[in-house]
Amino acid sequence: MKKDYEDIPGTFVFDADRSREGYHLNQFCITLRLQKNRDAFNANEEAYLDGFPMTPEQREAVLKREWNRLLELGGNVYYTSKLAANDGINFQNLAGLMTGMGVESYREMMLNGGRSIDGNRYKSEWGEE
Amino acid sequence: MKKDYEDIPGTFVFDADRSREGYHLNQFCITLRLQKNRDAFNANEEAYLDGFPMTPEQREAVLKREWNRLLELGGNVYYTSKLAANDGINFQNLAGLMTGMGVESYREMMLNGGRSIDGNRYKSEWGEE
Amino acid sequence: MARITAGVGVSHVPAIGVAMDTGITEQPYWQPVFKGFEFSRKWMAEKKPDVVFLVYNDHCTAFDASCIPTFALGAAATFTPADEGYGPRPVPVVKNHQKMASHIAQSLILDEFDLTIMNEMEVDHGLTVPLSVMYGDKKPEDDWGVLVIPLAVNVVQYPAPTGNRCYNLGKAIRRAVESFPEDLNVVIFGTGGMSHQLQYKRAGLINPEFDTMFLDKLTSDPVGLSKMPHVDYLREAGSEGVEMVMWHVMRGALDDDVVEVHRHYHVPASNTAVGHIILENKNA
Amino acid sequence: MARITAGVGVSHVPAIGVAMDTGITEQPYWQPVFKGFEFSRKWMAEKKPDVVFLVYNDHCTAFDASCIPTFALGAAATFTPADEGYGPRPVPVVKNHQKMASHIAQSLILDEFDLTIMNEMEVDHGLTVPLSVMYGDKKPEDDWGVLVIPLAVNVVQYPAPTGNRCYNLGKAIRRAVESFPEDLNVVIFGTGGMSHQLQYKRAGLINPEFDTMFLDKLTSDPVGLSKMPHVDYLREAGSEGVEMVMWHVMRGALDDDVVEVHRHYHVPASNTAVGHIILENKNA
Ligand SMILES: [Fe+3]
Ligand SMILES: [Fe+3]
Repeated sequence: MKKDYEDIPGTFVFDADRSREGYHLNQFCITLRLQKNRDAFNANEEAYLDGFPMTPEQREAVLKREWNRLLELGGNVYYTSKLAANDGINFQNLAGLMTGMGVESYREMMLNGGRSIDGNRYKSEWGEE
Repeated sequence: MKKDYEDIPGTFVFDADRSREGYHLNQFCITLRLQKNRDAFNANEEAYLDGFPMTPEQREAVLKREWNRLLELGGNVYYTSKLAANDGINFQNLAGLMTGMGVESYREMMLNGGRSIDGNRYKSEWGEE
Repeated sequence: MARITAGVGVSHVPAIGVAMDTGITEQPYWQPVFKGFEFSRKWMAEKKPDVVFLVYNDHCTAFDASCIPTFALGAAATFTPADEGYGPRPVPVVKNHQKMASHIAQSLILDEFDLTIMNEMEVDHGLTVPLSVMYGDKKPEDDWGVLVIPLAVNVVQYPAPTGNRCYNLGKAIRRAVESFPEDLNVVIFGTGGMSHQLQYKRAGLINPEFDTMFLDKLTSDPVGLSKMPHVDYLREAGSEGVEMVMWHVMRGALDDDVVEVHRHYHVPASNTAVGHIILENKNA
Repeated sequence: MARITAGVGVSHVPAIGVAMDTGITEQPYWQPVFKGFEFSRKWMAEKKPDVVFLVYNDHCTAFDASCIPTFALGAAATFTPADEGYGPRPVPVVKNHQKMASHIAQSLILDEFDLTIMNEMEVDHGLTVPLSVMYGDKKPEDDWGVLVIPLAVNVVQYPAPTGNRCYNLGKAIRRAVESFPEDLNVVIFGTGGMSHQLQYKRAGLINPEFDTMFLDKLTSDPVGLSKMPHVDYLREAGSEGVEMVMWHVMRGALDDDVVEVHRHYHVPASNTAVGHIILENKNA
């Protein structure tokens, strides 16, 4: 199935295929919405993760807080942001990490009007195919 | 709002108004789908019912197993049948009770082709308005 | 590409499942019910679909009153038979064609059907009884021998989707199936009905004339049939007879011209008239 | 009869709620964001709707990945602000006009929109932030001063409903409202957007030209605007910019001719462009 949105750079559209791949990862993340689950997770991350049949790659990305890798493996940011929030990282700082810019220069970019659309529409503009 | 199905005799169409009225009653009934809940209910019906904010009329109809009254108060048969099942009453015998025919003659009627549609389309045919 | 080659309409009376599960199908009460499925089991074995798209309704099992989707498509890998209050039916777990289910979901939403996608769902007799009558006895450790994409339709709380909406959904399902690149033989089931009323003082209503008209028009006038308003089902076929709207989804997914290759009608099974039909596309 | 008199489009950035809840709205970063809502709060106080019909999306709060409804209408008596991971927002419980919500649900399903009806639902910032910016500071023990009928739209998992479907849903909501016999003044909110991307390497995307075009066309060419395909939102307005489809529901519920009585646009609030518009029916 051709996906007309696959040529957008630096973007994962969370479609049904990604949702299927990331299901148990995302369902783990969403449990962290509640304090009692955060407490259990923070007390013993490995043991908590045993309750969710995610892939070894997903599990490793959770433990290492590899924020982009989590998306590559089917995570969605509304879910992974719950893991970030548990670590005291808000949406803006999470974006700072995912872009590779770092928190400070990302915040600076946003104050100056954000990332321009020019040069950011197509993968070809990023030198990707 | 006029309801074009209100002239059907001996029938409660479970619409949004009835669903709203019967919400907590139906949500109680559906818990009886699971054995552990049936055990708790059977051990102490009154205490179990305290967990559900239904009306006093609904509560009484549950305790007295007034099957038709349960429907009049917003219950739906797919829910109330869980309470019946808990008491060992299957769908057919529940129908025998609701029709007032009794289990035996209801079963007999079904074996003979069921209740005829003739004379059973309109409340007026039942001498109701 | 994938193709829908035939449609099956079939009642899903829970007592039929109980009769199979307790081994009493040869008793005089049940024998005529099951006799009408002998042809169907042979037909299934010959037809050998890769996927059954199964339209059914949940009976307050997977969905309680807190969440009532009009159309809920199952996208999970598997669906476990639910405990409906007597323990789960002793039948196999239902396996999905998960990629195709995702594809159909996306296609239907872009086609402006407002689906609910279920990534976890138990299934009740509404789904497992049709599989049992069509595939015969299966134990939990067996395999159904077919992948199943379930679509649960709300028919418990009024209003169910209109017959017209169901018929058009069938057409959209066909488009979705035909745009799936794998070469798959798909049979679509519409389940529920026929005439029955489970509740209150009119319980036990059976209307064979209505049921026969309905079965006839599936072939002779499916579009006209799909326009029937809800009140006609409720009045003529009983409050639970409105389940028959689900047959329109099946019918809409077929060609305009179909051949009726099998019909079975029997009264009673518990409170219900059992109806069953098999329709094949002429060019299948 | 009930009537929809005006529509409100408004972003629902969570950080705006946090700014209000922590009392930092006068800080230089936030002051210009809130300045744009001064008119709106006065307008709300004058307009004094009885009911707000609030179109928003849940952000994996009430709905996790197990159940994803395209359109979920809240029919519960009340909706409690959810704990999204930082404790619930300190704002009032949201009260429904439950009879009207039931009426609208029935009307929409018979009008062939495939709703999911929610009889229990928590609400997240997607619903409470629009109320906060339009009604001002409210504590948990206060009352919003308005009844709210929530409609949650899936925009998290692709595909969201099309713009065209959303626009037509707005028209159907209008028909439903106008067939409700109580004499009620209803304002409809479409929320979410404007341009933003929260994820991966392109996060931080802001496209003011796109946003301005969108705000302009709500008055000048709403039908044309509603035909825009999803890929244009995703590419031009960022992966989370697709939330803007919800504004079409609001627009569809209004007259063809509307007057823009207020507009506010500011960058940034956290990762997002804040957009806000008030449209009145000419004959309201
Ligand atoms: Fe059924
Ligand atoms: Fe949002």
